[in-house]
Amino acid sequence: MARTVADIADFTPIFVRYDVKIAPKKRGAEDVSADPVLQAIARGVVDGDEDVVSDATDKAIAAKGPETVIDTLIAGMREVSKLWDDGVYFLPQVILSSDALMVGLTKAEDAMGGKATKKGTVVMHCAHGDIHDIGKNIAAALIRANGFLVIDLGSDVPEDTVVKAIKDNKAHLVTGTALMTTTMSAFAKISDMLKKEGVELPFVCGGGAVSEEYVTSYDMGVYADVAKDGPGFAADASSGMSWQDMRAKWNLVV
Amino acid sequence: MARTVADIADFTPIFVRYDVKIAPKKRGAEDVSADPVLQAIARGVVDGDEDVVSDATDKAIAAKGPETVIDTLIAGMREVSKLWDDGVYFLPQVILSSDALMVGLTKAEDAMGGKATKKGTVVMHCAHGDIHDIGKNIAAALIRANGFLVIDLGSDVPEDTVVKAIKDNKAHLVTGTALMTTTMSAFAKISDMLKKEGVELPFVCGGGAVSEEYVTSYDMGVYADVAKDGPGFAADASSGMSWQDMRAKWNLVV
Amino acid sequence: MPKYTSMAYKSWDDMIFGTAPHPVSIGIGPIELGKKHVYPQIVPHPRPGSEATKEKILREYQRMTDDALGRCVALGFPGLVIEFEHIYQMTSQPEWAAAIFTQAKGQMQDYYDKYGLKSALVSTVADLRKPDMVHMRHSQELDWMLASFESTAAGGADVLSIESMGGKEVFDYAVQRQDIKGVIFGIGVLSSRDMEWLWQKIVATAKKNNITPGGDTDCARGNTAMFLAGGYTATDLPHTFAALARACSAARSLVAYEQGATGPSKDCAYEDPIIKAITGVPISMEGVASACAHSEMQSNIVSAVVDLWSNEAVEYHDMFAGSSVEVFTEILGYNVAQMNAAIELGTAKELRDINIASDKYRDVHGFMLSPDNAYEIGKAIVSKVDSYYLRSKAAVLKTADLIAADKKLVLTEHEREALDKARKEVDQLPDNEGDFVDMCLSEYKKVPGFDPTSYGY
Amino acid sequence: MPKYTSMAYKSWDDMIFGTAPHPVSIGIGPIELGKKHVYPQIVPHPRPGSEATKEKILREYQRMTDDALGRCVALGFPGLVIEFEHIYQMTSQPEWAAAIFTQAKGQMQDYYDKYGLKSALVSTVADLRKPDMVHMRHSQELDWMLASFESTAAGGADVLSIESMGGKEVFDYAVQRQDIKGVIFGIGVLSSRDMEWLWQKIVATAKKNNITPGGDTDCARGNTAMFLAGGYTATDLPHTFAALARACSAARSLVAYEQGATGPSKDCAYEDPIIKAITGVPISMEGVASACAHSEMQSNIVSAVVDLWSNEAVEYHDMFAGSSVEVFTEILGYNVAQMNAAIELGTAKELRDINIASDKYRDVHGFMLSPDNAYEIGKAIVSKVDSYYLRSKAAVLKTADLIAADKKLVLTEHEREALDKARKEVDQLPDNEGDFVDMCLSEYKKVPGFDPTSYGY
Ligand code: B12
Ligand code: B12
Repeated sequence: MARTVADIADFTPIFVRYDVKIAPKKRGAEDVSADPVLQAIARGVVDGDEDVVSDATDKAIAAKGPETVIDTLIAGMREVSKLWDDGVYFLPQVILSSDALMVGLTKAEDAMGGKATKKGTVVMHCAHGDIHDIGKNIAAALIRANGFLVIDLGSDVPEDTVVKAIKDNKAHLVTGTALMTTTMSAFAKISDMLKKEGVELPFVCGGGAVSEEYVTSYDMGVYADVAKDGPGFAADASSGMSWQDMRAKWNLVV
Repeated sequence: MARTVADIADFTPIFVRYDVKIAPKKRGAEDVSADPVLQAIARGVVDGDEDVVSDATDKAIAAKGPETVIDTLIAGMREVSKLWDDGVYFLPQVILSSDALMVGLTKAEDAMGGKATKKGTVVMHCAHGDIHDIGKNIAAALIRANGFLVIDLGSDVPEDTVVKAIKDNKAHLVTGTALMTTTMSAFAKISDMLKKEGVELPFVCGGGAVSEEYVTSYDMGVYADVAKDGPGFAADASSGMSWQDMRAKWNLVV
Repeated sequence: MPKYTSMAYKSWDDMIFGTAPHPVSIGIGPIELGKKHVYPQIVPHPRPGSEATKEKILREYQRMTDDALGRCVALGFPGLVIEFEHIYQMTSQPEWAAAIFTQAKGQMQDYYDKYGLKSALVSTVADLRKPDMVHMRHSQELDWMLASFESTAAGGADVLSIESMGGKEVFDYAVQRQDIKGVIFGIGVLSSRDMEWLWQKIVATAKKNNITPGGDTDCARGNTAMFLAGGYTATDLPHTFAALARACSAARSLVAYEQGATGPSKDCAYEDPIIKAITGVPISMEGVASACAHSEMQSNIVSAVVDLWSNEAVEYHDMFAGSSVEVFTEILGYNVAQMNAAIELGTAKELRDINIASDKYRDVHGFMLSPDNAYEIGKAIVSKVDSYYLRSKAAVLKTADLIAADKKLVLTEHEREALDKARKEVDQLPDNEGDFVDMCLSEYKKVPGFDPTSYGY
Repeated sequence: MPKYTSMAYKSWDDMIFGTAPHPVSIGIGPIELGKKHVYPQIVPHPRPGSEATKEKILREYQRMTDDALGRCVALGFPGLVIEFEHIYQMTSQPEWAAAIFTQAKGQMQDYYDKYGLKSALVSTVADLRKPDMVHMRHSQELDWMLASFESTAAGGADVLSIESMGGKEVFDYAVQRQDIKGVIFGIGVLSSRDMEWLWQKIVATAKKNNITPGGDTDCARGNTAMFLAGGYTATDLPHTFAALARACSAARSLVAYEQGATGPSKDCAYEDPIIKAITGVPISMEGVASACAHSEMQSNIVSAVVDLWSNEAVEYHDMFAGSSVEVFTEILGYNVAQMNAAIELGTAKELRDINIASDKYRDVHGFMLSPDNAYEIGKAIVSKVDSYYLRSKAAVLKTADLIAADKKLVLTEHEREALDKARKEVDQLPDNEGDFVDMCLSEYKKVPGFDPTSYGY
């Protein structure tokens, strides 16, 4: 009589659990400060605990000033990124950390009497006709958590809205996300409109339907594979790197 | 106990024999002439019988003159095409008919003291680096059998050889066949070279790897799906139709 | 409408591909689903640029349809279901959609007349109501959708389906934070309520046009979680968490059938084995042949109880063998030929069990969709009939228990922690829907764009 | 070298996928073929334009390789064989080929080190000797080929294979005219003689580099006939005629193993079930997952006795789910997971018989490759050991008899006429090779470019 799945003792001829093989040892983050209050801020970020960050930030702003608080928040976030890179953290831990970070950041900025200088300005959107926005949202959270100003235009955004937002905000970088073959043509249109208006900046495009081949077929386009790379793109663009150089760095053009 | 394929009485839930459903009734060709010798030529072509065609042609050239023979040969071939269109004949019958036709044609042309006027001149080749030539050979046989002069350059043909042959022969049409993604780029090169030399003619391209999208991406390119269409392309080009009009007629460009 | 209170089968072992307790006939031939036969379902998508004009898009659909039907005849496939998932430009322009459907139906009729090829056409209207942007019950987008259901039904569609969007705003927020409470609220409560409201309209349109109300999928939520979970090397979301989200999907997608849908279900509803166990409707599923559309960890096991076998979606383009539509029609056709051969041989259960063994322990998603487990989850759902919330919660708890209890299912430390954490959070949730909803309405106020009146609150 | 005189199996029913009497170990891990396991074999092809420079082509192959290996790890596939079928630019530039193989082998080693993924690499040199254009035994093209075998063997290939070209000029002429005599001469005699000569060199190169001489395929002839025959609606060549050509292919492809090849065979050699019945070597086959490369009428049945399951070839491009290479690696991986699950469950024969039932009577090509018939054809071949001609003729006659005798196999009038005509012509052929060859050398003088000295005459 034929056996059932319950009778199989060893599944390795059918599949191999590589995830178990490569699972990292759980570990915590490094301390970022010897000061207990600052370390509490960093730990709150690492743990994604808004309450802890909120309390510790209040105390530290008074004791150390808002600039130190901001540095500490960023240092905490750096530890989070390391844990993610090593597979100890998954994305939700990173998002929760970035939520917590934003709580602290808002307070510190208020204490400074306005927005702190951001590392650069990024306009983000999903293509006209496209409502797939989760990839964009993740990228936005990560870029924001790395100290950039994000202008999120949302999804199903008309081309001229994007162009206007770029000009109005003097953006260093614009990003587009599309998950449908029939919406991504909006990117080429935006690129043309920008050219006509004499605006030139890197236009990082990603999303399931979008291919490197397509994105590199119009001017300014730089293809993004994963949301994780968002902060890297923002940093390059803000530092003044041209779209041509960014394309050469990030894309493997054939 | 599980049954075996031998126990299955009715396969229609697994597959349906549409070929049996649509199989045409066998039928012969229509007579093309009341004259028994001319009809023998036509019948020889229809049957793909070189000997019959040869004998009847000898007699008919003397009795009716070579032009009538040529007309009869072509009329016989027209019957062959009808049988193929209706699924009564398969390709080999058509090729054998065209072999037989060529025997008669050669004799008739010799009797006229040289090549009879052809309907037009077609240069054919397989792309540089590509040795897949069976599709081209079939198309060549069909085009030839329809009264066109075919200059077959063979396979793995360098680009400049093609361009030279077009100019030397004042071709009405050039065709290219490629079955590999890494050889079909030769077509775009040929198109460029022709443009540079100020030569413009329809460039019909086909073969497994070649897509309509690709062929219509360079000037002069007209995409060919099946060898059967070869004579139609040759007729259009010889009648002076532009490549733009041929593209509009034969291709469904998106 | 009453909710399901019992199972369609006495035992999971009675479930098998190609057979459903409540068969459905659709289209030309007709295609009979659930009567000892599995059919292929091809879903083609147009190329970029083809949406530019009505003429272009009609040509594109004409070609894709002809490719699919032609390949069936060339290879002897007995029948084919074609699904057009509307692109934005179709749902927002109902007369385009109508023209596309009328054209395809004409081609299908021609193939039937010439060869006897059976076929049917599914219209999946795009749900353009992005909940954080438009009101679910009053908006231009809703009007377009209803008009497109109507126009494609009149134009020749045989089945109406949708991937409805309710609860997506809350779900998206929650899934990114691994928050099981928000997932239950978004899928189990909000999406179910939206479906109850929307499906009455879809069923009415189908009835009026004398065609079939098909089904709905938790794609917008269940599949988002599943894609985020990804393969063994992904670190976007724990697989155990995605499996718990899928449990909610089953409680939620059931609503379509409670409102009068009869199947075939939507192909991308991976919760369908649970739905079939409860309702007995024929289900459409996608697996190995939908590798063109997305990667997944349960490509064989999902065929165990399928009635209609789909490729999810393939973009039209050229491959060595012809167009991608021809290629995937061919793959689907041979996949179902294998299943139908097994049915004719009397070894369907052997094939089913082989496919189960392939993936039951590869990943938790395949594990919970294994017919035995799917059946148990279904039982948990029908045991809590009085509340969308409670049946979702029951599904989640049962799924967590099944995962935790099976010794053959190996979990990494991170996966097990995610499971335990979610389980603990669910245990602490209120015992009745009212309390739960009050709690969530207050907590998820913070979600940008969340508007309770979209759901009748 | 002696010719095969007996069968590797006592009965066709002993033949099954995943198991071969003479297993072979290749590559990193290693991949063990024929030892109760079926592996997937992905064959990627570079995009147009990527052949422009060495740097570009290396990048293209790097990506394709990484995509394939990465998808295996993401989904848990135990191992993978990668085959690079040389493009023209590789065989004609042996140092490009070497660099491509070295790079891929490094990637495979990295995946093994990091994840434990097993893999092996096949080098299929392009046979650039187009017989009507170049001499088969002395030409620049031959020199390139031998240098490429050498350079890829040194560069990391684990298996050397080829699709050799002998007899193609005569075959092409004959197949277009439905001339069975020319087919037997082209495939059975000329191609066999060319293989005998060429394979001694390939085996020597493999031995020298301590790797595996794989196999050869009658692609250039058997598959040309099969593609011309096409599906039910094609009218280029009768299917029965293509099936008779395939019978010759088996007699011909056997020569590689007689000269020392050990398998894995070449995937596109549809004659391989007959080869396996005779030789017992592990075979590579392609079927449902090679729909990307060509259409066929026997996609399931060809898996019945397979050891390595291939997609034939897929051009690198983007699909919704990732690259085409990722997509087809995924499809192959799940296909073999189904087979391996059946092996582990002890229901492999049930799965085999299901796949046989799918296609045995769909078309004559599937019919003759059904293991029972393949076995009979193999017996006819080994019964005529003294002559390439006679064993080809015996294979053709046996195939014609099997087709004519099976009442379940329905033929159209045209198909039956083609069969009867060929059968009659074969019956009238000479009884010994010398007479046959004399007759053919004189008759096929007319074939443009046919040069008997290419074959040692
Ligand atoms: C979930 C989903 C949905 C959800 C969308 C949820 C949401 N809010 O995003 C819902 C259900 C709403 C949906 C709706 C539809 N969908 Co949908 N959907 C999907 C699905 C299954 C997964 C997409 C997903 O969330 N992936 C996970 C996220 C994280 O990936 P991502 O967005 O690509 O982002 C990653 C990268 O691209 C990158 N990235 C993205 N943007 C950016 C930006 C920057 C700056 C950077 C650095 C990186 C980056 O980072 C992320 C990874 O780290 C895909 C399947 C697939 N194969 O993609 C189909 C898919 C995209 N959908 C499809 C379709 C057809 C539809 C509908 C039209 C169906 C219908 N008829 O109803 C509607 C759309 C209606 C409309 N007007 O838009 C098709 C598209 C076909 C096509 N290409 O034309 C797909 C491919 C499914 C399929 N195979 O058929 N869908
Ligand atoms: C038979 C075959 C061969 C034969 C070639 C026989 C010959 N003399 O043509 C042989 C064995 C020699 C061969 C060799 C190779 N092949 Co090959 N071959 C095939 C196969 C299986 C069938 C091709 C065929 O004959 N089709 C039937 C004919 C009739 O079709 P066709 O030529 O396309 O013509 C039709 C139309 O296109 C049209 N047409 C064509 N030309 C014209 C012209 C005009 C004017 C008109 C009107 C119409 C027209 O009419 C015909 C229909 O009516 C294909 C598979 C496939 N999917 O295509 C692979 C294929 C083309 N080969 C392939 C490869 C890789 C090779 C090799 C490189 C393999 C190797 N490494 O050894 C070598 C080539 C070496 C080289 N330098 O070229 C790949 C190409 C991949 C790619 N695109 O890059 C393919 C696609 C197989 C695969 N899926 O991997 N091959």
